[in-house]
Amino acid sequence: MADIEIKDIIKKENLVYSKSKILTDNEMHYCPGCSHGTSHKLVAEVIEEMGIQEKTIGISPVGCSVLAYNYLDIDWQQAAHGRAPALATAAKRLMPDHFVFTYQGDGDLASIGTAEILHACNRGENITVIFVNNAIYGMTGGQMAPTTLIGMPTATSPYGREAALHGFPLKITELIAQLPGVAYVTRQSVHTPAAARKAKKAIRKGFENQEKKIGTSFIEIVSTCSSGWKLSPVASNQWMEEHMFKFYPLGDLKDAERDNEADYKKYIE
Amino acid sequence: MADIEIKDIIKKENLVYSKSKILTDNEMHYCPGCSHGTSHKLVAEVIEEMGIQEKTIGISPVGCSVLAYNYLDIDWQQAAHGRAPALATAAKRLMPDHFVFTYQGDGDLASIGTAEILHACNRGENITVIFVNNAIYGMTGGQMAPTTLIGMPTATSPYGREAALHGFPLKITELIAQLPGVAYVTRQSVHTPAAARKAKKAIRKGFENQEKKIGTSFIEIVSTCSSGWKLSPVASNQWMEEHMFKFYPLGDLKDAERDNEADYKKYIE
Amino acid sequence: MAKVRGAIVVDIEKCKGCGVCVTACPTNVIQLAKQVNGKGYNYAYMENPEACTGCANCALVCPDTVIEVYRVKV
Amino acid sequence: MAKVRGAIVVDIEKCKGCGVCVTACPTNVIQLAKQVNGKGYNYAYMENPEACTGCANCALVCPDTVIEVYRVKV
Amino acid sequence: MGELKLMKGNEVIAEAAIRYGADGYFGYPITPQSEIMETLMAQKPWETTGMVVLQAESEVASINMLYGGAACGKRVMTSSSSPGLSLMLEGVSYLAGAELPCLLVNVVRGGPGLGTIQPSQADYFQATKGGGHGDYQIIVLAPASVQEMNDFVGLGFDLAFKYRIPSLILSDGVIGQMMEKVEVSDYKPRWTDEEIQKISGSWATTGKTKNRERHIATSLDLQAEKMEEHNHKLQAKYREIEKNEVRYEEFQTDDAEYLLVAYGSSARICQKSVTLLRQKGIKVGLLRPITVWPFPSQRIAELANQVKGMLAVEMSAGQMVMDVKLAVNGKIPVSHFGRYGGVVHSPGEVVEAFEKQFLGGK
Amino acid sequence: MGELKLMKGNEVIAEAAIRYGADGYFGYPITPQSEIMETLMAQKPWETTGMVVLQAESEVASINMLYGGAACGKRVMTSSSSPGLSLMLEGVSYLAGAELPCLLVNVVRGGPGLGTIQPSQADYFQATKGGGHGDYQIIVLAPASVQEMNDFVGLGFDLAFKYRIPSLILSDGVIGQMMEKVEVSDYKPRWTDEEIQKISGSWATTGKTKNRERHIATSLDLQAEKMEEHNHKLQAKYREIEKNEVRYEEFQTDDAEYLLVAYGSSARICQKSVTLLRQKGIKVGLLRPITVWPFPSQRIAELANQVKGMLAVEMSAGQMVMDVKLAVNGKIPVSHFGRYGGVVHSPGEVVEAFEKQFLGGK
Amino acid sequence: MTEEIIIAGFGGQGVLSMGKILAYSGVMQNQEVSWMPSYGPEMRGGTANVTVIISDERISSPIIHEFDTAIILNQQSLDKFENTVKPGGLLLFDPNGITRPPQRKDINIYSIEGAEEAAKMGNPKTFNMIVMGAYIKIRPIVKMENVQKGLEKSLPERHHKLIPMNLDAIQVGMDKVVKFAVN
Amino acid sequence: MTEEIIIAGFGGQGVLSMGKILAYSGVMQNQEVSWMPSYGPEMRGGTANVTVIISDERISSPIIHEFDTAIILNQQSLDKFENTVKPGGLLLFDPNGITRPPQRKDINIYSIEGAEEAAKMGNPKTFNMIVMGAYIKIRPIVKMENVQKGLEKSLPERHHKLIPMNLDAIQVGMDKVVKFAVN
Ligand SMILES: Cc1ncc(C[n+]2csc(CCOP(=O)(O)OP(=O)(O)O)c2C)c(N)n1
Ligand SMILES: Cc1ncc(C[n+]2csc(CCOP(=O)(O)OP(=O)(O)O)c2C)c(N)n1
Ligand code: SF4
Ligand code: SF4
Ligand code: SF4
Ligand code: SF4
Ligand code: SF4
Ligand code: SF4
Ligand SMILES: [Mg+2]
Ligand SMILES: [Mg+2]
Repeated sequence: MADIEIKDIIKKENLVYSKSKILTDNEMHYCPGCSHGTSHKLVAEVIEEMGIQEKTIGISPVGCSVLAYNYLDIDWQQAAHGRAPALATAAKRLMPDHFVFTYQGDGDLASIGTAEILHACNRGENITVIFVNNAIYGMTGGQMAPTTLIGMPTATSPYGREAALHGFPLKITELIAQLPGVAYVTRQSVHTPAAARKAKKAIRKGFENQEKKIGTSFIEIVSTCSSGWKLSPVASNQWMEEHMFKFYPLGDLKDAERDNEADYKKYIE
Repeated sequence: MADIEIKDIIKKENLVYSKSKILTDNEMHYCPGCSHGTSHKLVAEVIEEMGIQEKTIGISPVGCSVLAYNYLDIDWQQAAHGRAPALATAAKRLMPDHFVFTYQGDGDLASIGTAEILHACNRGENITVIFVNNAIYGMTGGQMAPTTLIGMPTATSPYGREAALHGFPLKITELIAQLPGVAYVTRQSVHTPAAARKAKKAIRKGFENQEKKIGTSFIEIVSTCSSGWKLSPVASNQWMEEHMFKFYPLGDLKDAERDNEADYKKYIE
Repeated sequence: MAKVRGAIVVDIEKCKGCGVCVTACPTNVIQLAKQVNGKGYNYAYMENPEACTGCANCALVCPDTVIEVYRVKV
Repeated sequence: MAKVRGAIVVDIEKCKGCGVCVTACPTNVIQLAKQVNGKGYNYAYMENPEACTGCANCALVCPDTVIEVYRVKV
Repeated sequence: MGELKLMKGNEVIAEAAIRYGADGYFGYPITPQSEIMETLMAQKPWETTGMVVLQAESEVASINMLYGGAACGKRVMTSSSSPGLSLMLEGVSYLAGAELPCLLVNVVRGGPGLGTIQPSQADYFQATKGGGHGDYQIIVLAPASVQEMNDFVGLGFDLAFKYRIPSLILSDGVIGQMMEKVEVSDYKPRWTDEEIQKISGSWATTGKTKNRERHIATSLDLQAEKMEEHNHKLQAKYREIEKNEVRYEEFQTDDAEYLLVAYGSSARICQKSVTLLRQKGIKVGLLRPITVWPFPSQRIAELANQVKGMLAVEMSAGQMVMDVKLAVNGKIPVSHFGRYGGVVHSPGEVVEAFEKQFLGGK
Repeated sequence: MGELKLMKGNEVIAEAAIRYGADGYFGYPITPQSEIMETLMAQKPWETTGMVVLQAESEVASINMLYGGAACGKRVMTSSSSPGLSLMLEGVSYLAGAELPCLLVNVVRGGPGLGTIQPSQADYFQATKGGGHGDYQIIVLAPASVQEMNDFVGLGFDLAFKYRIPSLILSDGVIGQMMEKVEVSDYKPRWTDEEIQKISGSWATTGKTKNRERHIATSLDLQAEKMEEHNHKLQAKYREIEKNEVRYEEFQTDDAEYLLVAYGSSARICQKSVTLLRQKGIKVGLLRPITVWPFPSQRIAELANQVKGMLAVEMSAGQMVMDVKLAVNGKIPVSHFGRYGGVVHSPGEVVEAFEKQFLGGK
Repeated sequence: MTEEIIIAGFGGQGVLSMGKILAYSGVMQNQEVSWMPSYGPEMRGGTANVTVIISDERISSPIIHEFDTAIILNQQSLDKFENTVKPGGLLLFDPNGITRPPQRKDINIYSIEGAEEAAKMGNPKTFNMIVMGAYIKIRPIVKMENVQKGLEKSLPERHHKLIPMNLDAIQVGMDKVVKFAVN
Repeated sequence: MTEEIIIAGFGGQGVLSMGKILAYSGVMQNQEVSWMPSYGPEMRGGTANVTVIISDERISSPIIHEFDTAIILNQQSLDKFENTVKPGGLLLFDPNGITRPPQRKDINIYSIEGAEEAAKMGNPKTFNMIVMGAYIKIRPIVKMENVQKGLEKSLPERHHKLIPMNLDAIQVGMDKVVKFAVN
């Protein structure tokens, strides 16, 4: 080993990674290890790198990320539970040269907000949707979400989700991918460095698509909720890999540009 | 030609077709030629033939068929706009040995009621859904529905539906077909005798599925709305054949029983 | 070979003159009347009664179910 | 061949002791302290500082972004 | 005599529903009342009494599930907190219009908007002045203890079926979250269709049998005159309820020269304030409306002849105070005090406010 | 001077919005007001003024689109009728809580529930007593003519931006569906971001520039004390509006010995009733609240010193009458008359009701 | 002067637009007007009616239950509105499809074969203008020049070429209206 | 007798269940009790506190701002609640993690090394019972037999086997609590 001392490494000029300027100094209220923190960071880095802070409007949901506006130094709108896509629709149509994104949990997006996300996507609103799917209602104390896996115990399915009683887990992303208004649909995670890097690229693509005006970009981030799952953060990541990824496989579901799908053509004829 | 006089044919004992006893004597308020009338009749005939009048609960929507309860002699619940599947969910779960069906228009089911239909189907409620898709809001005077075709003029898309302005037509039935809770999805029409016979079979199958408790049955009836379309009833049928069927092709989309799809298996493992 | 003959009875006052039955009849039995009923509709009637086979096509598609069908083997 | 050496600075008072960085570090640099910070969390620190390559993996996945990474070529 | 337990207000709602023989619960999580559904799910009543419990996709779905279940003549309920109740109002108006009995629970939190999740009483207008559209009323019970959270489940259902009307338990974060001793009722069997019919008549959509006309649960009539007739029928029912079902509690009113009027958790606090004021030699009493609709207007009007002034105390910017003023009709001064937006006033603050208002205090 | 046209109340709302320079309309069809969106879609303002017009998937989506648009500082509006408004109430509470300016239109129909599509005034409580949850108010303008349907679009937006508050035009099926002469305004350009800022300050989410803090449109504060502070701010604003923005019209009140109080289409009818009663020699006047919130309580209190009795006339089972009673505070008798559920009373019926009430008439 | 009119018939007979043209004509001669349609799902195929008030004074209630004039175009409307005409008022009807003709003797009753004349003109769409012509013949409350202006205002530009035909139809109505004798 | 107690610490320290067991013990000796938790998203990982009132009389307000006793388990809670103890009241705290110890001289202050003792017992979950033991040693407001009954009532059946261990922990708390001297 080269014999350099730590204090000589830790110098301004050697800094290779630090907090994005888009992240504020507020301490996040999230539980230890919560995927929301990492997801916020990636969005912040994309905004910083694209230099679009002055033109970006974030829409926060009702869910643990309701206070996202405390953490990213951009203009924010705090939406009613499930309705972020409606806010985003209006904001984007009224300010078409701005970047508008919603940041929503799975209860917010796939339960109470089903109609709003589906119709915004179906209209092909030129927005980016960040969908943080932790298969549970984190904020309210760990109740079942539409995305909760079969067998998974939650506060409202304490003996595990049973299809007959509670219905099936909903792959909303797969449904969204079929809408002609949607340009880009991908499923990512942020639990490892490699995953986080891929997720960041996806988020960037989602924002860049707004410039291209090719329709909605929808980025699911399969996430953990250690509090709701009642596991440690590290065990949560492991559980996610083993169970969540099987049901919610990572990867692109649709890339209209890449696939050169002029999808709407078949609709217009 | 055999020389029998008409008055000799028209005798009680020669009667081969008359109004189902499940249909009341109330005159329907529908416009001339409206598909709702024919669809009502088929449902009535199925109920009569299955002998389930005493065990059937109909849920009428808000839409032209809001008054369906005046026409079928069964117990009815009149739902708020879009919410029929929620009513049906409760009615069926509370009276599991009854037959519960919703009867909904496309505005009701595919616009304001998107979340309710999607989640009822996703829960696999043991109900039958009759979805009358006339690509328009009939009752309120012919406004655009989610199902309105591109280019189709309506009161709120007077220059024809444009995707950029109004979004794309929504194939909600295709989305529903993918939900594991759903047993049977078919798309029919009632504009010709042959079509009507097929549609009736489909409706019967939908009701019979309730006895088998295999999940939701969803029967779309591609329909006309001569008032909304501003065409004569006969011209409407023709326009439907030429334009609607291309976009909404008739036939079965899913038959879990036939396909022997134990669909939910892949969810539970 | 036994032939079938049919006939229909339209409840004229309830007919809305939509013409769907006219199109549905395979043997062109039905026409819409020049006259209107009390509601102002040109109601359906058998223009060619002899051609009716009692197939009930018309009755099945009639949205208002105002047609009764009779059939005999002759 | 030029080698890289790295180091991280954890904002101890803001660290929530989730341990995600520990798992993320390819060279096992990080551990959680036995002691807790003011919020009661066992914070992260460099247990094997020499092994750090400054790859920034830990910082990238830290949900609270409380790690800064420094790197030098030696 | 039921069992003695220490339970949260929310938990006891669930427990009482099962024991009372409710047929179904449909709800959506929201703080501070999620324990209601959680307790039900943990108890699995579907395996014992047969009660259906379902987590709906939203409050809009929940209330419309209630409509479907209530129309079948079943004893169905939901619970939520303020924003969730707002989403239910179209449905509540439908239920009222179609005269369907059911039980709603609002564990109120601070608003407006997303507000805060702390206790509040600012949904009084919504509950009593028909937040939804059209002229309608629902019965509103305001529990002031965990015991009443238990008792009002039964009372709410009973009144709902007696009058074919929705009942609402108007609670708040204090009563929902606190634990107290509570005597829970014994288990009662669920009603059969026949029993329901005996109690409330033949109207439910249980399937049209040969011997009766079809039943229709609807709030629609396209003919204005018929709709007006229906409205007259509803109004007559409301007058009847106002006559029969007013409930309130008095605390040291006999010799009172001033009156506090407060409901729910605010009334508990005021009880202490009364004690504190009486320690100072001021003769104050407390009237606690138990039903906030129908409101005890008549009793308040009577007391207006006895006391020199009234202070309405509620955790809101001033809602119930309007009903007090309407009852008093100018006879004596009526004031309002209350912290709000999620803040709960202390007994001492009430005392101060009282003194300032009526005794020219600091 | 604008152009003279013969238009439906609903149509003129659309026309006025375009001419006034509104930025966006988001709505969902419902009788009796669908002509508003239909007129907009036919006019294609996006090709001329750049105004956005969108048919939303529901009223819930509409109101939340308003939130998104209003937060951007744009002049956005929606319209609906009674059941649709009920669905919007969570959103309205959010808009009020986040202090976002916008314009709502309710063309009221008979309720409760699905009710009927005929005219009604039974959404008064919902509009003025915060149908949604929490303590909030919105400005409520009640037009009595097609001309006022035109004028109140501008006035509604102006007040909304002046106070950062939602405004509501509380109309009904009569005013919405009838045609009258109307002088429509001239075309005004839409506001730029800078103009909006000048009028209402820097708060809109238009993108965080270097020289300012980020803007956040939110109604949330998890700390109850801060939420209470926010509520105090809201209440102070409401008191301010009550001081400045009360609007009403008087008709033959100078020598009146009795007073009719009525708003909207009911007030038109009552004008005729006043004439009929005066023909009989009875000195009756009419007070028409133009703003029903803030309500002209003070003027009514003054008139209570002059007249012998008041009759509140509204197409409801009795809603506004409570505000009249609160204003009168027991000084003189206050009664209510109104047909409802979709029925519109005639001038003669009002006369009869008046005579019965105050002259011991038949 | 105040004239309170109800026009009632089937949907599709042009009831609402006749009312609108009348009202616009009133506007053109500087009068106050109101036009209040029946509305509801019955618009579709069922009956339709509209109340038009033309007056020199500000109009208070646009909804009234008694009329100076009833213009009646089918049996249902006749049944419903015959008794709402004020004594001494006017009832104008098209006898086509009428099986129970009007009975009142205290009002003035006229008839116009609108449907028949429209068929003769080769354009069923002129029907409502023929009826309107009949009406303003009997009650010349609006001047022809203002009717022409009313037509211009109420029809969209692209339909202005139809105005001469409409004016012809009005003339036909004026010529063909006849007094109806109740026996 | 009325005892008004606040128990405050980190989420996960067993604050709420300590309060519940105390309250249940009160129920077991026929007293009136109330248990009012702080609630909110801060439950998750943040601070938690609960107000317990045990009284011979009916309890009016369950929300109070001054306490007879404060049981304090972390620095934040100490900062927040030290001044809410009534003069002459009791403050009991665990010194683990406390950097700014209590200062008041007008109240009785005791300390219990709960975390340390729990670690010694080999079971961190006994922490809250040790602290409770310390409390009821100083303020014997509930009898041990009732505490045992309270434990039985508040723990689900399947956890009843843990009761002896909990009783042991209470004993440890009773033994180890010491008076804290403000200097
Ligand atoms: C109308 C309404 N219903 C319910 C709630 C309560 N609520 C707050 S957050 C939430 C669920 C959040 O879950 P999710 O969207 O998955 O976000 P997470 O917390 O898991 O990130 C619910 C139901 C609310 N605030 N408003
Ligand atoms: C909450 C609410 N929003 C809107 C309406 C108005 N409305 C009545 S029917 C209808 C649409 C009906 O269209 P569809 O469901 O397609 O039925 P159709 O009439 O075409 O059969 C609407 C929007 C309403 N009654 N309630
Ligand atoms: S509850 Fe779950 S989602 Fe919410 S902050 Fe904690 S870990 Fe994250
Ligand atoms: S409007 Fe359309 S859907 Fe409604 S009755 Fe007429 S034809 Fe049928
Ligand atoms: S289908 Fe029926 S309603 Fe239509 S014309 Fe024929 S008989 Fe008449
Ligand atoms: S029964 Fe058959 S043949 Fe006879 S009229 Fe009807 S369709 Fe024609
Ligand atoms: S920078 Fe890389 S090597 Fe260094 S501690 Fe972080 S993850 Fe480990
Ligand atoms: S990932 Fe961040 S918060 Fe978690 S232990 Fe490491 S430094 Fe601390
Ligand atoms: Mg979640
Ligand atoms: Mg439709």
